[in-house]
Amino acid sequence: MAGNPFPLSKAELLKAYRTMRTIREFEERLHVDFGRGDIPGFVHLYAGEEAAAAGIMIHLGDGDRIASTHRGHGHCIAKGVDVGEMMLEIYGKKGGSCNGKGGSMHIADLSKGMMGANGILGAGAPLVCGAALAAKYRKKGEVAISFVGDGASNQGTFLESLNLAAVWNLPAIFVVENNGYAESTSRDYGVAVDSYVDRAAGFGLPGITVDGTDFFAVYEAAGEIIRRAREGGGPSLLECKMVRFHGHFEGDAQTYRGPGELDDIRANHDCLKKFAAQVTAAGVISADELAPIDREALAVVEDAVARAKAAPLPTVADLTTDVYVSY
Amino acid sequence: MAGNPFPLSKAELLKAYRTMRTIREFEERLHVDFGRGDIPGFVHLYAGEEAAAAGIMIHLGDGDRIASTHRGHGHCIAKGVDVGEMMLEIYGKKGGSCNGKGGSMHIADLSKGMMGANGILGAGAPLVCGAALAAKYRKKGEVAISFVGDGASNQGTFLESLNLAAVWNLPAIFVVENNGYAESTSRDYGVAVDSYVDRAAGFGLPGITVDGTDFFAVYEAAGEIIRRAREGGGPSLLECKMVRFHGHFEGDAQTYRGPGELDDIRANHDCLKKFAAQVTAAGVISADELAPIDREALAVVEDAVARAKAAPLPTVADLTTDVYVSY
Amino acid sequence: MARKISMKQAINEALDQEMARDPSVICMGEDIVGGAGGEGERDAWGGVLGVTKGLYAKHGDRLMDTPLSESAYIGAAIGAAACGMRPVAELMFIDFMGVCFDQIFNQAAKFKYMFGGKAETPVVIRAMVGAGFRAAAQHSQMLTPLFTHIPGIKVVCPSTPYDTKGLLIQAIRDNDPVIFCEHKNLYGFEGEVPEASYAIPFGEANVVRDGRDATVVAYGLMVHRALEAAASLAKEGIEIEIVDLRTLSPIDMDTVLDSVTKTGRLVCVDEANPRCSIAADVSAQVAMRAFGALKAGIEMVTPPHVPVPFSPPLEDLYIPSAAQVAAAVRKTLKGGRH
Amino acid sequence: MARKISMKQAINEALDQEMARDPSVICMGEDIVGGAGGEGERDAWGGVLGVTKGLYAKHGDRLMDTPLSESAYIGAAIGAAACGMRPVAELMFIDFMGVCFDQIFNQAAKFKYMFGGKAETPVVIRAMVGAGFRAAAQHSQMLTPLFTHIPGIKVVCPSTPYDTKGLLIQAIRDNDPVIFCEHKNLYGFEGEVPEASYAIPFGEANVVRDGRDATVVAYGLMVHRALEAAASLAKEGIEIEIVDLRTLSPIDMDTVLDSVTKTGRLVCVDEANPRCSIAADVSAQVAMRAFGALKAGIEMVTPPHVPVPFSPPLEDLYIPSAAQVAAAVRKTLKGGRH
Ligand SMILES: Cc1ncc(C[n+]2csc(CCOP(=O)(O)OP(=O)(O)O)c2C)c(N)n1
Ligand SMILES: Cc1ncc(C[n+]2csc(CCOP(=O)(O)OP(=O)(O)O)c2C)c(N)n1
Ligand SMILES: [Mg+2]
Ligand SMILES: [Mg+2]
Repeated sequence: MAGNPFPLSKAELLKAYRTMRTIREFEERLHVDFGRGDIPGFVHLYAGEEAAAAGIMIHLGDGDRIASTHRGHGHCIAKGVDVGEMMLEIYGKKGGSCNGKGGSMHIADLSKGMMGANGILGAGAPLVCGAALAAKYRKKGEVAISFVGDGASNQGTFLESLNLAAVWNLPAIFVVENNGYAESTSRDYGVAVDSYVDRAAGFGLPGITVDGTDFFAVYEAAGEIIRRAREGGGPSLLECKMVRFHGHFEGDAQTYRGPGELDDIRANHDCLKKFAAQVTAAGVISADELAPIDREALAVVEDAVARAKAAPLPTVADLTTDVYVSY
Repeated sequence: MAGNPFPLSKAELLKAYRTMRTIREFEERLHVDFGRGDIPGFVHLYAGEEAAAAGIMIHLGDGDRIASTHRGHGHCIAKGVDVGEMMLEIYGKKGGSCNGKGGSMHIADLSKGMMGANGILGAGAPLVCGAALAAKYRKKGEVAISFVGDGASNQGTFLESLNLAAVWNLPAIFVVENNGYAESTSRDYGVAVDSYVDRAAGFGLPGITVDGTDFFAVYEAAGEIIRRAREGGGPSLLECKMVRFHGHFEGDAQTYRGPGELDDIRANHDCLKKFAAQVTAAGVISADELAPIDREALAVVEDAVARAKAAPLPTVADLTTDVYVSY
Repeated sequence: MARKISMKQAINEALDQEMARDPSVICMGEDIVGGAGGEGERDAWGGVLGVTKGLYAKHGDRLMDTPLSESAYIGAAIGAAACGMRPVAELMFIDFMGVCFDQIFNQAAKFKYMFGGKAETPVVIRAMVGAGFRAAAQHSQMLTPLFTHIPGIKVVCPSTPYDTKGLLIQAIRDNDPVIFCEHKNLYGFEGEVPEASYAIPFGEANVVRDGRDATVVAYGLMVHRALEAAASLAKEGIEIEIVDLRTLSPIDMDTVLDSVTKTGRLVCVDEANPRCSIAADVSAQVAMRAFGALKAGIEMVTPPHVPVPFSPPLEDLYIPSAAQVAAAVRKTLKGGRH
Repeated sequence: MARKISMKQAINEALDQEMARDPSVICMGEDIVGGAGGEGERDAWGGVLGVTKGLYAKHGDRLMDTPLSESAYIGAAIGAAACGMRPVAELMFIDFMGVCFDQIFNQAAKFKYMFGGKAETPVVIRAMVGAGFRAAAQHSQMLTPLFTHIPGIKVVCPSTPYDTKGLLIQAIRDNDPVIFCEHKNLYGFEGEVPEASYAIPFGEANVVRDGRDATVVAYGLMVHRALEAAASLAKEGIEIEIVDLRTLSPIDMDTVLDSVTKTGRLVCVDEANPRCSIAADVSAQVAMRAFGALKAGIEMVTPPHVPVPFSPPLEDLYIPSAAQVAAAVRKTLKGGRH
């Protein structure tokens, strides 16, 4: 394909864009619906961070496992979890990914290799060591990836996991999604080193930092370390520097942000805008080819919301099932 | 004092030697008495590691706090805990440091700044952050020191504490006592990096590795980082490479050691022999001046054992006291 | 009538007054101030639900935001307590205890005993408990039984703003480690609270309603469910006595036993899961110590033995209701010795 | 007569047979092989008390030594279980649960429910429980109530080598997370154990002694104390029925209730601290569900509500004795309805 300077085919590029756009529409819609009082509970939006999920997950198949965070919608969508079931779940409805029992913070789909969003910071890292260990026994070249925020990177569970993965030489990858904040606290208050690469080095892991709002930067770095892990080369850490468009959770007034910060990140650090600019500037994809994807993503989300609103709620019979496999 | 090439006065040198020799006699005696069946429970001996405790604690006063490990006798003695009370405690007797309720793994004396041996690996590190925080509020230039083994350095509690101390710029020092083993497992299996200095760097702490069997190397490195901490310069990590003369605990057959290893460490890495050789070679202290200290240390320990054996056991009235300050 | 404030304000006021009174009181926790290291507002959050908001302006750096490392900072609070401070550490949600439990149950709780009585650890750990927030299985648990099982810690769970202020002040002044459980669904609940400082002693249950027919023991949010049940039962001519435990460890069994001796019937209400719960604990102690007074089988009202579900109708079914309490009372009234 | 082996050997044999039978069974833990990375013997330890010794020679790298990071490796066992393996992770002493409890109670225990039934987590966590080793407050606890309180995990605590083998095999084959509690003071206890593989279903208590006068419920080491008490009581003409719970979650209340219905008297013996204990749990359930059958107040025999002391005479006083069990039985026999 002469004239395509990117390491992906046009079809792959369009797929990546669709993933990111679907996440964006999903999250922006939740923002609106939460504001309206339609959605119960705590909701943490991934908007602004889409390039990381998309740039990493594009390398994975269903046999590769990921463990996500409280801010998990983007990871789910990029890993192939059904958007309709996710929306049902967030609305607490029957037929949701977790049949309404989990909600936003616990969406999982093991058949897609998605081991769950998680309400406990850092908790996914040990689980991913286990998934990677299972992969090692299965010998099919599968990998497992743990996502963690900049703040959660200070959890002992996460830190222990870096060492365990190194000691056992696991096909495990630790992605630090550094969006600059842990709740209202600046990343620079909570972590005393500038770079997560240094932290990884302290455990014997190679690490790399990329601009997490640049899909291609993420794509390349992730591709390299995933390939290494598949080939038995062991674990790595990938730091994605990124921005979060919304508050920590819905309802957060965000007064801790600097003046003009939100305008700036929306204007200058929007990964979707960046991607569109890159592919159109290179002449590989035209704006006209992106527009229908935008419309389709919106339609998918609107359809999901409509179905979620219409769906039945779980009933008393659901309350006591699913605690054990056998009683 | 012309002709003394050491950074300590002759009196200080003799004191350091006495500390180390007392620890050695204490531990070797426990080894014998445990073998005889006189001592209940788990006993982890510090013999071979004395230079670290002595070289660090000589810089501290009662207002400086330490938190120790399961292998805590040496730290206690060097921090000034009464040897007689320690022995009573290890024998489970009334009048022991903990009135018989704690035993070898829990000897504490807060009046001496000794916050306790600890049966939980890594647990002392958060406590020391708190002691250092208290020191910071008190503004008297006190420091707090956490000891941790090479194996326990993989505990999340310890790792989190490195970050917390850095973030809060605490007068806290983390001493990794690297004796090459965690139980029967080699240090190189459990930790994937060669140096703890790298691990410290990953959290933003300066670190330094010394030969922990060389009293003077420990003394100097510890002095430097303790001074820095007292002056508000923040936390550091000190790795002491050392050897353990006995098994992990008493009763360990040590088949995991390489051939000739034990002979070698006793012959060539005995910190007491090294110290004696250094001070006598320099002509600062003669062998004749050390001998009485040896005899006195032995006498102190023998006296402690005799008193411990003769002392009364706790009684039923002691069982239910000391749970709460107020009921 | 005295001033009415919310439970949230009562907590804020207790902290404020104790910090003003005693310079050794310090607070720490994740975003308890908020905005640390950033370019925007400091005190941007005052805790995830704004409970500590405003304290930073008055007490400055004696409130410390922490990295997201519960073991390290809860442990630091404990260590500082053992060195003469009176730290109040916030664990945010009690559900997070699993990442730092060792510091609480093997360190703080055991120092005094393990060290032969020679240590004091006056630390308070504040944490939100309870369901009803649509926050699902990892942010909605009670977990009070886990702490109550451990000797050496004290466990408090107030039901009103008045008790909250007085018990929190006592917790701070108390020389033992205290787990202070704040029901998130009571934060907005208002009640009369004196402005002056006061402490409510631990181990004194509160008879919040007198009645002759049956004793209902509860704590936290469940006290309110019991009161609702009482209102509807009264219409049927049934008068229940409600004992609000207030502190679970120490527990005031005397008040419970006195009440059961009077009424002869016992219903224990607990928002914790049933197995090895506070409800079971109280029931067992009564079955042992006041068996002769019992006229009928004891009833326990708890959630089912399942995690907390997310979906609102399921969560509402999960939490014991006034109707369930009333039904249990009616059942024990029908029961009797054969 | 069948072959006699120790409880330690029974565990080793169960692991060996299951590893041979099912390639997805793997074992991990600190020094469960021993000698890793060193120049001496591999399989140098086989666990801190030699329980897994010899398995490495047969199953090689399916037994993995771990760094001293319980959160990471217990969590890894759980994660691997969610991905199709059947890991058996050793926590060494149950007292260490505080550094890794989140992975057990918020992850493993809740996956199935939180994920709407779509997950299975067939992990076994083996841990030593109990006092008597002169190992003091942080190495001697029971802590069974903490796990039993949590829905979603199963809790097992056998009293004999026979039960140990059968229950461990069941634990490994079971598709739910299991905490398998091994009483360190029973490791040397010998009993008849068939060489062939067998599984004992969960939730089936064992009536280890028939009796008409009172029901004694116990588990683990306490079963032996109850048996001792039975022998001395028999001399007085008192015949107690002893129910060995074997699994605490699920719990076989039917067997307990049947026995109490027959005897009319209940003594619950528990080596855990009393508050919110297994003893309290069983007592409460009986007081609720079989009140009419009770002829006298329930008795509980537990340690005092204190940490485990080090000094041998204190520790011996701490652990419930056969004499205390016998005294409790006599007391409930004297009691009666007024
Ligand atoms: C163990 C634990 N501690 C605290 C919390 C509360 N909490 C939820 S999200 C969050 C901030 C996380 O920040 P970061 O890891 O940077 O992720 P981000 O929200 O920025 O994506 C906190 C403190 C939790 N869920 N779990
Ligand atoms: C949390 C926890 N895990 C495991 C243990 C069991 N244990 C006691 S000492 C020890 C080895 C410690 O090795 P290291 O830290 O190197 O110290 P050393 O014994 O060599 O001084 C282990 C695994 C424990 N006490 N606490
Ligand atoms: Mg963040
Ligand atoms: Mg070591």
